[in-house]
Amino acid sequence: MILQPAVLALLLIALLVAGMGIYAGYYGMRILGQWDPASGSEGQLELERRTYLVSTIMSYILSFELMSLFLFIYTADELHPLFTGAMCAAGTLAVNSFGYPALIIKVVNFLLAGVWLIVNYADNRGYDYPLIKVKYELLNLLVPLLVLEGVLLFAYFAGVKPDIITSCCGSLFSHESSGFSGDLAMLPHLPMQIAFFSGMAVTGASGLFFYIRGRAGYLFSISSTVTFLVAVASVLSFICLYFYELPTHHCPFCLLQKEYGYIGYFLYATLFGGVVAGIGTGVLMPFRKVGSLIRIIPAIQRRLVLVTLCCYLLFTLITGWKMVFSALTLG
Amino acid sequence: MKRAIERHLNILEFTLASLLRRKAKNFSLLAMYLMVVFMLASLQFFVTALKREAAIILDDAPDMVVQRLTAGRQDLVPTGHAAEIARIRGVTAVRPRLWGYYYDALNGANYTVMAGDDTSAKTESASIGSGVAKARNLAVGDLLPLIGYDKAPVMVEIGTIFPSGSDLIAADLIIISPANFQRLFNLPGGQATDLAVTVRNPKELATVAAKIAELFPGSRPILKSEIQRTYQSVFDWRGGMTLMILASALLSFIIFAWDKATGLSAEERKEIGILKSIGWETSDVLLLKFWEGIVISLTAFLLGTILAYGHVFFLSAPLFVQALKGWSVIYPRFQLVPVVDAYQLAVLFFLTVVPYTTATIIPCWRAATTDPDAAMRY
Amino acid sequence: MRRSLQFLLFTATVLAVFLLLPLHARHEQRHSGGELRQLRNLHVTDLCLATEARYTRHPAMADRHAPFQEHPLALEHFPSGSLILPTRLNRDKP
Amino acid sequence: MIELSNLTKSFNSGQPNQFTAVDNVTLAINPQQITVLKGPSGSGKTSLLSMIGCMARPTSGRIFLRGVAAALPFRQDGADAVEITSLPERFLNEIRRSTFGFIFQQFNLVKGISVLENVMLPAYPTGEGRAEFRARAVSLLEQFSIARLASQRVELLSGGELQRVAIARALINNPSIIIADEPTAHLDSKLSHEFMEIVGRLKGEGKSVLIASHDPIVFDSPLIDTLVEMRDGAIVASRSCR
Repeated sequence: MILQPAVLALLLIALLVAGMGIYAGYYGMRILGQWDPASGSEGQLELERRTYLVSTIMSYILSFELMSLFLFIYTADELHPLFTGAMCAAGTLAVNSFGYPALIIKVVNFLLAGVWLIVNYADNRGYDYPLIKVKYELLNLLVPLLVLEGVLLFAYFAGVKPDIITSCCGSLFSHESSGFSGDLAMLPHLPMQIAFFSGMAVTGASGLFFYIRGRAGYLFSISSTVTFLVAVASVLSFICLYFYELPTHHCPFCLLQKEYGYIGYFLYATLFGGVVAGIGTGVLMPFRKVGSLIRIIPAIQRRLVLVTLCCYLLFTLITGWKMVFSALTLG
Repeated sequence: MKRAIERHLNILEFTLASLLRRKAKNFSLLAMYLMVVFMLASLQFFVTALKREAAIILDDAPDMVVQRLTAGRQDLVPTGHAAEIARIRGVTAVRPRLWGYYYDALNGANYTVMAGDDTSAKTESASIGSGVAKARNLAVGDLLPLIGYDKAPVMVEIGTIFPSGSDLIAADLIIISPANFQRLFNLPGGQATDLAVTVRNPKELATVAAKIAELFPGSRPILKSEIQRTYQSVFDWRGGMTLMILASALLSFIIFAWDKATGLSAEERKEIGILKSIGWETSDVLLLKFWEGIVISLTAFLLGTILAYGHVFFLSAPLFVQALKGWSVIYPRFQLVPVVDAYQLAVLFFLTVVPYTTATIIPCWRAATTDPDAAMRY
Repeated sequence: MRRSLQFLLFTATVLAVFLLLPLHARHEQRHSGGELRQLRNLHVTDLCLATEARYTRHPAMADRHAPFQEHPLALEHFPSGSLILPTRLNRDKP
Repeated sequence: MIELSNLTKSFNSGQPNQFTAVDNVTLAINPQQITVLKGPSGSGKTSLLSMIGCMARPTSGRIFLRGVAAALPFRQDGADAVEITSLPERFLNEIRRSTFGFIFQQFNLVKGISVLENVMLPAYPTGEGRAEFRARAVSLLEQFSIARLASQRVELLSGGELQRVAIARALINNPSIIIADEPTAHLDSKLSHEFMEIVGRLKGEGKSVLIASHDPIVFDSPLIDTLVEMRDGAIVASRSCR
């Protein structure tokens, strides 16, 4: 265990988020069980008030998750001198087997919290609480994940001891290494580039189609999600190479360092923002015909699509610009 | 968009008005918050700056220092060892060092006395740190009488006084010639305090250290990396403890904040009732409370950090002086070079603002869900 | 001016000062260290943080027993001794 | 036009101290008229007003608002009436803010801030530009000839001034219905008459006014159009005064 202020801060946030999650989840269960919009009883009024609390808590959780996600990566980056062999966050996270799961679940929780808030926003615009069940079932899904995140984070930091010999990003994300991350880095450049750009193109086309015609929302949502995954794999496989201008350095974290102008924060922010809005569009699809939302959801969806398109466009532009002007040329 | 901004500005307007109306309560809250942030930030700034200073200074430290231990105590090293160590492969130079402590009975100060290796200087001449100069009120050219082992005075003439900017190295130093060092302490012949070893390739340090330990079983080699690490964790011992104490201060502050937020006065409760009755919605009141939290915590955080910066780097951390100084008579002036980065500030933010915000969510919600018709029932 | 705008202006000013801190720090770092550099040839092993006890004046040179040598029965009792971590060499580890 | 049908409000339902404040009330309130609810304290007037004013939800029964629906961003199946009893709080609020202005027995002004700010307070969360509603507030103060008090704190005002500030505040969002709960309870006769005069003026401007009172100055006033008598949560008599 390393008693560093940053580690303390991260653990504190994890604790608070899990605590708030459980609290919100408890009332979510009560709302699911006792909800009766037709009744004007005091119990129902009380529950309706609780929905304000739950949505306030969730928006705090979302912002805490976002901030602590970056703090987590940055801290991992900061800690690397303590470990022999680690050269950036990649090595620090590999110190024990909880590092990467904690990171992944942090990302997942952030995405889910974002989607929840989108659904919540739509629900609040309808006068008869149309999505209340969906919303709180989603919350029940999210709460165990929030708790799991806290547990993983504790397990990770508890198991971190200085002077452990670990692998650095060079060996973790290299062609020689086996394992999932190595496999991702090993993906051949050209097919990945094709996959990446065609994914972006399909998302863009379906997004525009949806924006104009209001149809094929599922297609757009799925393609934006798939494109997100492809984009993450592409960062590992070829995008980062252009930023590092090294043909073998596949680390997704070094992008966040000062040497590269903190460009990573911007890249990942566009990617996360885009995919949250993209998934949100799809999640709202089944409720387009709900009476009180018939005019509201399409408007929200159009805005979400616009967010996704802008975010992905920025990401593609930066990537493309770097690919054209980088000193590195891949064969 | 414009409407949303107007709404925020209008509600912020009312927030400020209502905060100012309860000056005593809110300023005491702000002051406590400010104190907590200030202490945490000062400690962070102080320790990080010290670590950086140490890293720079210790870059010039000897590659390795070899001591001799007798019965667990540091003992004098025969200078003969130096020649043998110099023969180890990879060692480029071995320099016996002479240094020790001198207790000044006049003012109760401890000085560190070192034998200089500058042979060109006069034997009577000495260089002293600014702390010594201040403690004894000395100027260049003055004579400083030191009492030798046999009570015979050893007079040295002040040749140089190190500038106060070098206090972190030299505040209590007195550098005199080896001959004077001998007159002062009467070391047995052919002995040194320890040996400073220079090694050609830093990677061989560990091997060389192992060889020395094997060659002279009583010896204790200290590597430069170990010295550096000592200083990287210089305050970890109680620094962690202090953080814990401050954390408990933070905790009690949060309980205080929770209490303030929960224990709405009757007047405040009535006020929120009025707002709700004239058409404010729960989310409007939540926004009001959100802005209240922002105003308090942002002001406290920003001001606290800025004050801490001034305290540590412009005023040389007067609040930490008592803790660090202890019974020292000579105390260096901590003219620390500032070290602050975004990461440090972000961590501070997380440690102070996030818990406060979380602690106020539920009380705020409770206040915001006052019945709108409560105002009609007085 | 509206009070809310006044507050935002105040916060923006304080924020600007706050953001200047890292810049000021970097500037200071670039223009400092001259006086320390003059003393490089002393090859010091320790920082002069506290002068009351030899194991806190030279923590890197002191061994783990040093605090107890001041007096056979004394637990370390110098105030600075409670702040500064005793040295731990690699080989001292169990 | 407000229609109440079988409206019931009970508190602590299911517990031994259950208490029904409004019991099965059916009533129609005409637009652009002055309607007075008369009855002793505890007769359910205030509860009824708070349900009509979208402050509280009835335990059972329904309330329809006609003629306001067009102004709202949502509508139920194209009808011009809005059934407000099942709406969530945030929608009730929107209706309340745009449709109703309230005058309370205690005036309920916020202490420590100026008269002008008090008048503007209901407009804060609407997102309207400050300059716009400020101008409206100033003209309201002028209309009630208290413009000179604009920057004064409300603690320093006399009863009559307080009352006029409260009326100005009720009018800031340009509501079509004014609801007043025992407005004259803390006023002397002269001020009470003055109040009724103002109410008459409001009616002349096309506003509907709904007053709950047991003050003869109010319910015997020649200005009122309808008098509804309540006792124990139920309506005992309702007659037109024209």
